[in-house]
Amino acid sequence: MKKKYPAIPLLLILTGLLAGATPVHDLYLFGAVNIAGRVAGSRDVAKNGVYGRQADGSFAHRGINYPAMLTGSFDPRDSQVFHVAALCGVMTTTDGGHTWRIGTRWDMTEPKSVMVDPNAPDTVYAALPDGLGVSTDRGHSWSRHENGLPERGKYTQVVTVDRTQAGRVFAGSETGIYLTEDAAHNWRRVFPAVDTVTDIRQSPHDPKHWLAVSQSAGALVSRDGGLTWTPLTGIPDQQALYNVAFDPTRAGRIAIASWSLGLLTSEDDGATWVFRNDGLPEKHHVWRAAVDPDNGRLYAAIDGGALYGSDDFGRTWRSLGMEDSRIQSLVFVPCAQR
Amino acid sequence: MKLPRLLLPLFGLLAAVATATPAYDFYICANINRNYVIGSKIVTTNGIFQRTDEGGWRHFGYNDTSITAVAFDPRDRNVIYTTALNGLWRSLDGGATWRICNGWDMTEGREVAVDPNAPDHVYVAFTDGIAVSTDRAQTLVRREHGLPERGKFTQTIKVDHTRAGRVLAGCEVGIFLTEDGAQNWRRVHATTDTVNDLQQSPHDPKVWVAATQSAGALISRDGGLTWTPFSGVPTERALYNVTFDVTNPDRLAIGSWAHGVLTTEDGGKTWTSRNAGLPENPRVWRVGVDPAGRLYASVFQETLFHSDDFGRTWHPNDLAGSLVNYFFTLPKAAN
Amino acid sequence: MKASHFFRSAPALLLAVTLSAQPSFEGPAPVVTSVPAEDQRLAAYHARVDEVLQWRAGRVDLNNIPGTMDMASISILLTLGRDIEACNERVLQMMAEPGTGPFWMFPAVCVAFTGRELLSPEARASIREAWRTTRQLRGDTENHWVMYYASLYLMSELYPNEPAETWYTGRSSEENLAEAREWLIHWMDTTTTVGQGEFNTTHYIGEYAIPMLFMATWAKDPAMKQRGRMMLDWMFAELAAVSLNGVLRGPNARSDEGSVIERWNALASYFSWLLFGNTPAPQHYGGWGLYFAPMAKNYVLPEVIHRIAVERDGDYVQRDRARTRRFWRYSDVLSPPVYKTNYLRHDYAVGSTQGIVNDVIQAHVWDVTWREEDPRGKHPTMFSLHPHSSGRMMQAQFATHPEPMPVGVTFEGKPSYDSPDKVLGGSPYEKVFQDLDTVIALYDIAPGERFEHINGFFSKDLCDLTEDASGWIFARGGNAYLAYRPLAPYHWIPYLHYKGGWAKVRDDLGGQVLTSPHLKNGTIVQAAGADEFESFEAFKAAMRALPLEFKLEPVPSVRFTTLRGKNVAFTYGETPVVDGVPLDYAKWKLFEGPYLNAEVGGRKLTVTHGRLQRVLDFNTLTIKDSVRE
Amino acid sequence: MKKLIIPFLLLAVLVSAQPSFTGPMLAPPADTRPDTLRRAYHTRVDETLDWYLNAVDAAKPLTREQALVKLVRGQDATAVSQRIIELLSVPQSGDMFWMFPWTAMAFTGRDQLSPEARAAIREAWRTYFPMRGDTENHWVMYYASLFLMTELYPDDPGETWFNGKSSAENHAEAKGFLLHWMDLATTIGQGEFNATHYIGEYAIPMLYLAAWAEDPAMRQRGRMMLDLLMAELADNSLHGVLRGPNARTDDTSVLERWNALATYFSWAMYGHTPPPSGYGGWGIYFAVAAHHYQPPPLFHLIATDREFDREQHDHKRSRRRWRYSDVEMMPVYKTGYIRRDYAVGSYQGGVTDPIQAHVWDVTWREDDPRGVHNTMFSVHPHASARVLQMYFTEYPDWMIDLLASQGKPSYGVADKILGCSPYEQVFQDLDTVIALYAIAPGENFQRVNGFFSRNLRDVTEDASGWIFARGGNAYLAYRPLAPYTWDDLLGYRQLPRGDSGYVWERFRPEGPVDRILVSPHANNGTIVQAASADEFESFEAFQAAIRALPLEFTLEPRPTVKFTTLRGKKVAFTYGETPVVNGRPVDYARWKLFEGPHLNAELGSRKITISHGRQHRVLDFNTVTTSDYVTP
Repeated sequence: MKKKYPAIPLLLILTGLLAGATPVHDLYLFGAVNIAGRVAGSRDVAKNGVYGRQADGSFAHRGINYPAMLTGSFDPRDSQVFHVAALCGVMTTTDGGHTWRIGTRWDMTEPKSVMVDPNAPDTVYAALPDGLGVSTDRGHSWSRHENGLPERGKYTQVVTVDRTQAGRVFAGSETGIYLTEDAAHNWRRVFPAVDTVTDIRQSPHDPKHWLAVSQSAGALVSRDGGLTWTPLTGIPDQQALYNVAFDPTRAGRIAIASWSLGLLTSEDDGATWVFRNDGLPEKHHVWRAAVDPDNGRLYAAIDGGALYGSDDFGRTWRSLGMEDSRIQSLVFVPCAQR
Repeated sequence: MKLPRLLLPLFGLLAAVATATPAYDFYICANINRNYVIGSKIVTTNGIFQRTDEGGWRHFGYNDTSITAVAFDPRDRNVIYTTALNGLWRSLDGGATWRICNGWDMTEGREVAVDPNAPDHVYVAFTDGIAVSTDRAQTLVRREHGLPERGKFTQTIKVDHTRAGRVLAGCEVGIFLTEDGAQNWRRVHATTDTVNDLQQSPHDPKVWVAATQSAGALISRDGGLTWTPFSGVPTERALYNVTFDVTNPDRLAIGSWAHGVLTTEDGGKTWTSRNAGLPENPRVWRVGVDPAGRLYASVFQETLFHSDDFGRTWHPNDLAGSLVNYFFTLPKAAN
Repeated sequence: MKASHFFRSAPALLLAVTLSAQPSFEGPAPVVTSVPAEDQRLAAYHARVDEVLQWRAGRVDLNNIPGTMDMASISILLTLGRDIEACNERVLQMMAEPGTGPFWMFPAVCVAFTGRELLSPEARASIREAWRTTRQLRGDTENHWVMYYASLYLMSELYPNEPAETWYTGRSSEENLAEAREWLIHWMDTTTTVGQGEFNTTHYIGEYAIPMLFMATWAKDPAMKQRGRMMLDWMFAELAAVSLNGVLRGPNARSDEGSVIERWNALASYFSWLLFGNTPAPQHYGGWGLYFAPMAKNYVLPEVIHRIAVERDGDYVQRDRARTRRFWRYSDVLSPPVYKTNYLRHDYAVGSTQGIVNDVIQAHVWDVTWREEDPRGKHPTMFSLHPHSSGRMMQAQFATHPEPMPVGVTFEGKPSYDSPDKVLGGSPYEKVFQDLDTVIALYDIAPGERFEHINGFFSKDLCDLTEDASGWIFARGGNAYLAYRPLAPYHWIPYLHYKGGWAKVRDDLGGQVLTSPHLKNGTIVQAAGADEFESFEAFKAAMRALPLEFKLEPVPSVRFTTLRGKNVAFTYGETPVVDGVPLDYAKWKLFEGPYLNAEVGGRKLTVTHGRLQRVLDFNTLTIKDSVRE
Repeated sequence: MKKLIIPFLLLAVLVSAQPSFTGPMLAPPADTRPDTLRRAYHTRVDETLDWYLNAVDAAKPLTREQALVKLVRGQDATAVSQRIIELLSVPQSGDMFWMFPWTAMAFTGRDQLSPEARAAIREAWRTYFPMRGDTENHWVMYYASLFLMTELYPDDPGETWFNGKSSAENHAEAKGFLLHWMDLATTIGQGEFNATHYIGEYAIPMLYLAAWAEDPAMRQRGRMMLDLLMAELADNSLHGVLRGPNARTDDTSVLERWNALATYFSWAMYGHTPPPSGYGGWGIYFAVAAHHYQPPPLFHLIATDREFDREQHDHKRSRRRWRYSDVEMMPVYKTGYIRRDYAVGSYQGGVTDPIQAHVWDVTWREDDPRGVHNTMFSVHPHASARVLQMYFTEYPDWMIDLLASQGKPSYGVADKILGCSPYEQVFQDLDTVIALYAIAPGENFQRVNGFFSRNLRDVTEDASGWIFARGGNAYLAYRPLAPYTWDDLLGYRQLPRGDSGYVWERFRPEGPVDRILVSPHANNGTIVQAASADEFESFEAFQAAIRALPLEFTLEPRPTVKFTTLRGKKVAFTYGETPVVNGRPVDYARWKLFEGPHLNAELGSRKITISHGRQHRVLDFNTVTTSDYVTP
């Protein structure tokens, strides 16, 4: 069921809609419930993998029960087609998650993130613990493109495609941030680090504005499309920062998730930061943060806890369900694409 | 059966024949298990028999259907050699226990002879040559220098009892002589088929006779150097063996499957067929004369016959169903 | 004591004991076209072994121990670990009057080893004592010696360090062990350099396989254990390569009156059934087969050999070298070479030697044998021979006088030796040449020979037998078309069948013998597959059209263009010429064919099937299994 | 982080015939002829099968294992078919531990099961999506099962398989990995070497390939790898008991050395030690196909012949490292010295596997090893998120908590005795071990734990600084290089919580308690010297000899030792430097893949020679060839 849609910049759709109106985006969660102690081989009692947001705001599992899905990236042309980074490799579905095909083979494993190039949607990038994989046939087959990455130190946690230019991709890895501008035929390091760069996001407001968080170098900002990076002051850098999210509905609002620190927000485009853990569980191990492009709602996924939502950007929280879960990622997909 | 040791030259003792208790021990090697074939069950006792004073036959040693010949150490009757299917066996205790003297590289011993003048020396005829021992068959070594590579099937071997190391052998292609304890052999008479038997006359050591498969019977008067056929003996069918009569130099007998028993009483000038009284289609396997001049004939698939009138009349013996491969005479052991 | 015999009618201990499971030899003929998956292949083999064990154990009646327990059943009960007391009792009885000779020795070894932990000390002592008191005849034939020396080797290893007086040989354990080991290695050396003496024997395969299985299982010395295992592979590889649907056919160094005609009815079929599962087991598992069963599970037939037996991709020629029994007399060479040719197709097989007397008793020189779905009771073969009976030839290979053996052997399991209408045996006056499925046999019988004629066997199972005006005799056998050309006038006599070597009576089961009373003679046989021709008539027409010239004087000589288009010129006493090129026997390999290859003198056999290969290298005592990726 | 521990399925079932694991101690059979060994082996296999069959309760539905065993025995195919359909009618789980049992069911039942049952099994491979896991043994189970199932169903399209790939694609990928894995094992060595439990996760898949693979090359490779695993087990076990070093073991079997799945294989193969209770849980999955394998008598001799002392040096590799390492896999230089009464084993220290590794020990022979903690060693209790991140693709901070919940309670506790450390370097020469520690400041934990078994006798802290003790027929001398105190070693008790999560609590076991020597000093060291009691007049004589051994050591700036061993070797070993023996530095570069009296192979050769006396088996993976030969 192939639909052809022009690549419309995401931002444009968003601003037209306010919270409360029928949502412009679908929300997919990737993760697992009843995760405590789950190991290979133990009995599964719950459904794990992909959850979709229902009309009533609850989340329903869909498709197969696979407890080790980390994140998904949707084909802009057809949201039934998406690629998931999972323990067994990159899995691709063409029917919204009911049936799957693992595109990678035995020589690639444990991709940590995956992203479709919105400007070349047949091309998909995957961050691997030993490098970087690329598929140019919608995830059917994969090959390594690591020219320019170091032989050792190319553990890659995140891969993010610049939505303004096909083939321009950032990789957050053990030894820093790497950039390619030729669809991964060549990489060069744009920011050195000694520990893993855990997330890289492009501002929905200004394509030149990028943020990154890391395990031991705190948070970083780039204003020149990722060519240069400077640390964001006001954010501690001893604990690992897990991910960073822009608020698509309001420029300047940013959230950062950390297992140790909990949730941090900034409402002045990163100049100052404040902890927003009140209202979250006492151990506030925030595994993932996200902001709803339809209404600016701030999400915080608590590890082994529930998914919490805040409509005042973190000042007050309430549980949105998914108790005893570990949500690896929240992915918003424009409804139009369905 | 432990026999006392007796050190006497074998033939020197040819005293006048005592009609009452014979002055000799008389042995035969016999297979009584008719149609025995490897794998079938042996139901009879076979091997070496000694004639008892009452005229019966007393078996001693192993039950072996395949014994072809026997010889004793002239110095000690307890030292016995037999050739058989497995090769050469030796007993040092009168037949109670035995030892196989050859390995796997020799088989099917045909005849064994002990050198009376060098009684540690034992000569053995094999299907593929001749072996000699100089240590009472503790070890056996092939000594075939002078024998042909092919054609050295040796059916009979006899030591000249007048001189140590002088031995005659009957092979596929003739009669061979050695005078140096088998270091070297030379052919003294050519044949195209096997020489089946050689005998040295107990009366005149110079006289030897031979029975052959296709050259009739031969006689040598010069200690085996030259041989001439007995004219009166047929040549076209196999003669199995020939024997002297130790009591009468002029009497000899020949055994033959086709011709039965042939005897001469004039030193071989004339031969008469002596089959009357034997089963028709005579199939005589072996003839022998015991020291009392009694003539024996073993008939295939029948039994052992004896004649006290040198073959004119025959009497079946009590070794029923026997097939005798060998007759052997030894002076009486002084017990 | 002269000739050996092997296939006696199965031990007469078989009582009508009701049997639950129907033994394979009564069941339907197996139809096997491929080797099952490895796990099922091994499971099926073990199931067949268990069937033999249970069948024989089922026949033991504890109320009639002497009547129903022989050494085979004792070994089997010991292997199954049951009725141990009965075994002890019977062993003591049997050892009270021990037999002699190799056919007693290896059964006794089988009991000694299967019972080495279960039999009572008294029973074990009684076995050991029999090896002191009873002189063991070594025999005069190669298979006797294999049984004799393997048995002596194993008993000497089981009872090491025992003095000379405790052994019938009068030699110590060490001396016996050394002698046995030396000869076994000598025999293996000879076999792996110039070929087996008793090659492709329909019955005596058991007398080689059983001792080798015992060595492979019980020899303590790893080298001798390995040698036993390698010789088993060597023999079964050859059985696999030259059997037609599990049935061993000619040429056979030794066969017998029964199985030279009823080709399936042989101990070789027991091994085909047990190892390959592609033919019915012979009655009562061939009798001697019972001694292979107790330790059979310690031998795993290599998959490559199994596939050779069952999965043939297309027709193939296998050329091998073997050797004759050794000649004591009347031969310039101790053991002249035998040049074997085998051509195997789906529907029939043709095999021959060059027409040498490889064994004066029970040899079978050449035949065409066709496939039968159920070979039991079938006589699926055709050949001719010169019925030769000669005291001189007996003397060539036996230490005997000229007269006794020709008659004597007829009481020793070779009833037809001296019969004019015999169909078993070789002759010095027969020369044979085979090219694929054409055989030319020429005869130049010396005047005065016992029988001055040749016999041609025509089976009861032939159909549409027609004596054609052209001189050819056409017939159909199974799915094969056969053409037999007698080169001299002939007449027919009925064929009277011996069920086996020990059969006392001959049965008229049908079939006939073409007998041609002419000293100079010849036979040409051409076979073809029925699917190659439109009809039988078409085959006949093709045969009539084949150029053929022959004459019998001064010596038989043939010029013939075979059905396969080969121009063959063959004159008695001369080297055959094919398409102008004389046959070069000197270049004949020890094994040469798609499955088995070995150089003369190489001591190394390479067994290949598809991607599988096993190499047996006796130089380094190495078994090498490899799979091509 | 999907770390694996095999949940021990201790099946509490009633038993009729007395199983060997409750029976008397076993001695190796005197008669080692092939028929005896073969019959004994198959009897043990049948015992395992019968134990499950005897436990079948007509009132209860068949367990999966019981159903499988019935198929092996060709019993009740109809009932089994029905039960299989029931078992598969509910959502499945177990990942790769689900895959090989159902592969066994598919093959064992291929001629017995009803079409519906076979279809149900086939359908489960479409609907159930097992994880491939993140560890070498997972992948071997996953891909061996996938290889076999795609041979059984060779032409099915992608949509009929859980992972969307066609039979052909899955088969090619499975073959690709299996060849790659075998290549690694036969060039630079096994990753999870001498694993006390995970040996089953390699041996079972290899047995299934050997029994059921249609491709003859893969069938032969399966047999060859199984040969290698069983030969190495024979070579490394002390009367059937596998001891250190172990790439992976667990808190129980690092002390009670007999109590491990590896012991099932020693029992099944060689019959000279009792099997673990319940046949180790997974033993049954080996037994169901074990009749298709036969360990060569050569291996039996290696396992049971303890006539002479022997030294074995092997090359292994660490788990692959994702981060924080210049090499993908650290080479592991393994030393083993096995004598009749005890065995000493070690590797050079450092991190082979961040979880459940065990670096070195002296283990002594016990007449009946059951329940005996017959070992002695020391360890730096190390828990580090960074080291975990080296091997796992996880965030740093939360893993330590998680490990406890995944059946590895002792990871994050100071009194742990399981595990390895980047701050431990070990040198072994025959039965002398020197372990030196230089624990970086801030690392958890700043101490060294020495394990002193409750089964030691005559433990005496000698004035000389040595601690002497007797273990079985072995004399032991332990020299702590820094001050220490004693603690009791507390046990772990699993509290029932949730279906797949483990929660533990510490408890003090009754009766004599194991102790740990706690030396709270960052620069530290341990010297252990073992000897057999038969070598000395008395224990005192041993002690005197040890005291007399020249020993100099300093801990600053880095621990360094000069020691003349009981065997007269002059050893100089400084933390961070290559050990020197009798003046010659150890040349790790010349360390072979296998080197010793029984196992030999060159690095990178893919060719291993297994020998005992004149018998040899060569496994040549270059040509997929097995050669058996005998030297004169």
